[in-house]
Amino acid sequence: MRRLKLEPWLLILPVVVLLLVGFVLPVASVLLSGFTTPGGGWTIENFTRFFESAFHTGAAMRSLRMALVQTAVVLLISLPLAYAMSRASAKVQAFMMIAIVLPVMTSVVVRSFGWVILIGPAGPLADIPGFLELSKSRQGLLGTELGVNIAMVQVLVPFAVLSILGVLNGVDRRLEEASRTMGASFGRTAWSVVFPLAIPGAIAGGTLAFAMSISSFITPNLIGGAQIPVLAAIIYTDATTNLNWPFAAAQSLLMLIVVLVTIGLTAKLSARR
Amino acid sequence: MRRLKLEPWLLILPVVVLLLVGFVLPVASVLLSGFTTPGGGWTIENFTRFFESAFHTGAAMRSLRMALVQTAVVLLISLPLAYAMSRASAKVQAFMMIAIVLPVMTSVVVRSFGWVILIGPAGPLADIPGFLELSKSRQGLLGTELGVNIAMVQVLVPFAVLSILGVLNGVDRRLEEASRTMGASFGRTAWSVVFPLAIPGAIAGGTLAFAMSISSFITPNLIGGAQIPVLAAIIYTDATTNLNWPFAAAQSLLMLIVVLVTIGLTAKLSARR
Amino acid sequence: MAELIISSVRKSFGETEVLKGIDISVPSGTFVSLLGASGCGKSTLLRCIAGLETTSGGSITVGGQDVTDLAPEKRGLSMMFQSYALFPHMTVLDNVRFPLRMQGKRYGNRAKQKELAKQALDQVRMGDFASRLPRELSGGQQQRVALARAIAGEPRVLLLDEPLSNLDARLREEMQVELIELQRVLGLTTVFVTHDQDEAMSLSDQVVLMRDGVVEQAGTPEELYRRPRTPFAADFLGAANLLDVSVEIDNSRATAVLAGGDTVPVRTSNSGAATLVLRQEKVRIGDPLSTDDSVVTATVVSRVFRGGEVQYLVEYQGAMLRVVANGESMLSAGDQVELSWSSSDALVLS
Amino acid sequence: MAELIISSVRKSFGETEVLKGIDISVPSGTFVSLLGASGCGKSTLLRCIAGLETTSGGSITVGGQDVTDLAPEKRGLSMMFQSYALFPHMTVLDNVRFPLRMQGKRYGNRAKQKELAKQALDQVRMGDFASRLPRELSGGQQQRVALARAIAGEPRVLLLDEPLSNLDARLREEMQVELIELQRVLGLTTVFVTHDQDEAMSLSDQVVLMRDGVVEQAGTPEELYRRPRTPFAADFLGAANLLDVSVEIDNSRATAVLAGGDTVPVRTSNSGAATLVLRQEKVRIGDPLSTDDSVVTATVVSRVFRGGEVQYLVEYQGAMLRVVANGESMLSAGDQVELSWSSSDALVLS
Repeated sequence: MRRLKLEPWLLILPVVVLLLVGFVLPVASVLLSGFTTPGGGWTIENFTRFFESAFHTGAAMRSLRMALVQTAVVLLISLPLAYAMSRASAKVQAFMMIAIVLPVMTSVVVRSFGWVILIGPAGPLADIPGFLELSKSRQGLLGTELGVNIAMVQVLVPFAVLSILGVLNGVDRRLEEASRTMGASFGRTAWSVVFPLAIPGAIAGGTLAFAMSISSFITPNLIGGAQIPVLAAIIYTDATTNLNWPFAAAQSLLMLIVVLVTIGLTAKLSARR
Repeated sequence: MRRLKLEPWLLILPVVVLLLVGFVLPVASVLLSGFTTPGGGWTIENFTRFFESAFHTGAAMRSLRMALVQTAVVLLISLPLAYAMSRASAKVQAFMMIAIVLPVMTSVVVRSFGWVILIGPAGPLADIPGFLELSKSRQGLLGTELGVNIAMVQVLVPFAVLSILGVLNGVDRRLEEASRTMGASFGRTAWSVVFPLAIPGAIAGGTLAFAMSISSFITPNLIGGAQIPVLAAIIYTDATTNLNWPFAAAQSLLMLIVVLVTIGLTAKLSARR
Repeated sequence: MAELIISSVRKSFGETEVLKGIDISVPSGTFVSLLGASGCGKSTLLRCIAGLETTSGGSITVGGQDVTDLAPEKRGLSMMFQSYALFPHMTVLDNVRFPLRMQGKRYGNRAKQKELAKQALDQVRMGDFASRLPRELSGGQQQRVALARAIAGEPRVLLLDEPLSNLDARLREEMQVELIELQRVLGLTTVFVTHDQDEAMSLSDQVVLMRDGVVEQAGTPEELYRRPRTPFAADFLGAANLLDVSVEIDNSRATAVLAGGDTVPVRTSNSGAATLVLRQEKVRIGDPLSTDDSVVTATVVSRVFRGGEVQYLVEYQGAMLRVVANGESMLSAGDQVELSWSSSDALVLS
Repeated sequence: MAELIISSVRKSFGETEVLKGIDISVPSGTFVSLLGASGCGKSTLLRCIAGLETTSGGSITVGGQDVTDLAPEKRGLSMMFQSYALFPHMTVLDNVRFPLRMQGKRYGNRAKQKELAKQALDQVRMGDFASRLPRELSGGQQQRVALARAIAGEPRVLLLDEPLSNLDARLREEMQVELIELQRVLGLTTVFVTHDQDEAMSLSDQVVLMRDGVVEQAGTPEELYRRPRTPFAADFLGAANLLDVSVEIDNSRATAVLAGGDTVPVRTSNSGAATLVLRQEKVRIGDPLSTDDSVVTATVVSRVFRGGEVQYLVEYQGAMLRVVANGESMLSAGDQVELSWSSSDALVLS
């Protein structure tokens, strides 16, 4: 009904206006400052400098690669986890939610140093790199992309689970039962019936995870250190330590474009299905 | 059916074990290190030092107060926003989601400096403090709790909306229609029927917002600066700059306890309803 | 005076016109059914009356007041939904008190409202369940509570959207009786939407038969059943057999020529192509009772036992006819039977 | 040999025992209905057969193979749900191809599977809709697709959980005919769950009447209707009037004493307290046809027009009885009427 559909909007119109106008405009002006010289004139020098610096483009590619890997792993973990939760009782579901959200609630410092213990030279996972031949040194996974990815996945999983769970809670259980009676095992049912129906939630959760991953720099810094410079950390340093505002803004704009393009591609792909 | 209920767990048991054992243990050991001296002995000195320092307890109280205020405002904004979104078409809902998630996707630096422009001395909101008599200086809202709260709310709203939306999408629209035909206006229907049913989502979203707020320190640092020291920032400095690990761990443990107690109280309150 | 007047009401969703100009007048205190197949627009019309859909044209008047553009809460109606739509977070009593609470001072303070809500619950024999939550009730009990809630606010018109269709056959019959008693006792003007012609006929003072967004025919159940104006109405109101015939009029005596060349006397004044309507219960199997009866020969196709009666599908010249016999009849497929009916029971629609 | 044998099956949910030892044997190719009110355990039993619920005791055998502890996908059955449970992300053809795909090599390659799925769709006259998505279909069409999907995998037993209850009355009757034809043509062993006694009687070879987790009575529709063993069965299988009587036997002639002191002849060999069962269609209003008939006097309470017939509620000595008359009958509340029935139509259950 048209009338009932419009009414909620009247209620929140001020909020939406505040959010969009009050936020988009200043962010846009900050981003635009990427095209200015420290003196105030217009230039594209900040962008040429970025593309000419192997350090910067290397960090950008690394950030992109890590964000993609993390998002893929997050979805691989979150889909079955959310599926199991959606089929549990409300009580178990709440308990599980707390269990996976709890890590996010601890200080990033504690969380990261938990991982330092686990994957550091004396930790139980220290031999993985030798075994995998990813690193010749005896420092465990500290200072490796794999180490950062493991720590980041844990931070991102709760958000993806939340998003997928919302969709799966609404999927009719009888679809699974129908599939089972027609000769599909549990695994094939999950693969052919449940996961395809969870795609909208996986897209939303995956997008969120990707965006959060690419803009994170505390965890990469604490686990990866100077060996794994990521773009978000470089932007932060440029803005707060080097006080080179236009350059930081230019890099942020590039990062935002990458995120938007990724979202656009995902949306296109999922719409074609 | 028991069999169908158990099967998903077999699928994700390795993941759950990995998440819990592989994570909880090291975090616990990090937190336990709060009870150690730099030399390695057991002590409660880190805790007594914390409670004797007015700077530390003051920052902790400020962090707690700001997290509570932010969570309350986030819920006030997210409930009607999620309600409007849940009643929009799938297309509009997706568009709105992108609009409110987009800020989270930009670099924290850009986002924060967008706010610096908006609420700084020359910004359109600069007069609010004078008007509200919150600050006598002419620096706008920079360096004020209000400024930090405004910037943080924007970061937290998407997560609360995501959580509430999941619940509201499952609420039968006929409940609202029934309410309307029985003499309840739009507003009273929202208040008496829709929002009470959204409470589980609001609790989950509020808890997430509270935990994320209390452990954030980048935005508070960029907007609030040295005038608004928050506990999470102090922990970070103690661990990374002062390299006083045990003290950072002790403070993290206290912060986690506050979060857990808050969650516990909320769960109790909501169960009593 | 009519309590509810629907005048030229139209409704389109995008390009699709769902209601194409509906006129209905519901006298005060009567029980009117909107009957039709799914997609005929009956539910949309009910939602337009309730104010849950805006109309695309026409007007709706309740008790002399034009409510066409009023918000639903200002119309003084109440609606009961197929899914009951009980508020899951409120007790049964609070559900029933809801309309009283929303109408504020009119129903006094909290205690007074609770008393009135309790009375409404007692009327549907659910007084003992006041402090339960809806999910703790069976389907039939939830249905009663929804009814109590719908009548508690003393609505000017009670709107019912297939409220019985989720109940099983026996419970449904029980609730039909209770519903109609309550409606009579309270003198409620009621609009009832259903797709079940049996339910519509047994409950209603007036039946409005809808088809593709227009009113096909309106009248008392007897009128619609005995004098349907179209083959559609004849077929919808009860299992009718429709035969294409050609009517010849000779000396004011009308004769219908059937597909097989059989001729049977009929009562009509129009000649030419027409539809002969034979209700299944008016067709006898076996010898005719009277020599004036029309008689044709047909072949049994299938037999279905329905307890009190046996229903046969028989073939007459390529047309499938349904006829009933008593429960002991044991004809089987392939048997030749004589069908007979009184010419006064055969209706001709041209 | 029986295709499906259910032997002493029990099922408890926590403390609640839903199935209390069920024994049913379904011969190959027959259509069996599980009939009962909601909560009687009929759906739980169907889910136990499908393997969607584990049993708490007893065994289930399909085609000689004990499947009690097999996972649902290994039982070679298929089930059709009340909500149809079509996969919303697959086309109609892919939905129907799903069981073939899951059973792998047995049905050849992709092209062969598509051909077989197309054939199943053609059997339910939905071949033209193969490339649509389920949400683009009407309820009746979705129902046909669900049926095609259920039969495509050549199940050893077809399980149907109230598949027709979401359809409106006319569509439902149509689908009943199609369902039964398909079942006969394919010779499918079928178990059908319903709460509608009319549907159970008209479709089934065998009806299993369930009550509170036990089998109340099982047999052909005619057996259950004509020779119910309990008042519950008599009442459930068709609108029966139940009267408490006291039977006296004198010289091998049995007489039932009714509440008002009236005595009527009955056929039984047990004396003492009993229940007299009178089907509503066996009771005549007005003069008895034969002098041997039992006659009592009752008062009309209400009249409901049902098209082909009029149903009266009449009071006899405090008991409410339902009787039917033809559609022209115009008695009104308060009228005194004589009810009569043949003693051979009165059943006595003690």
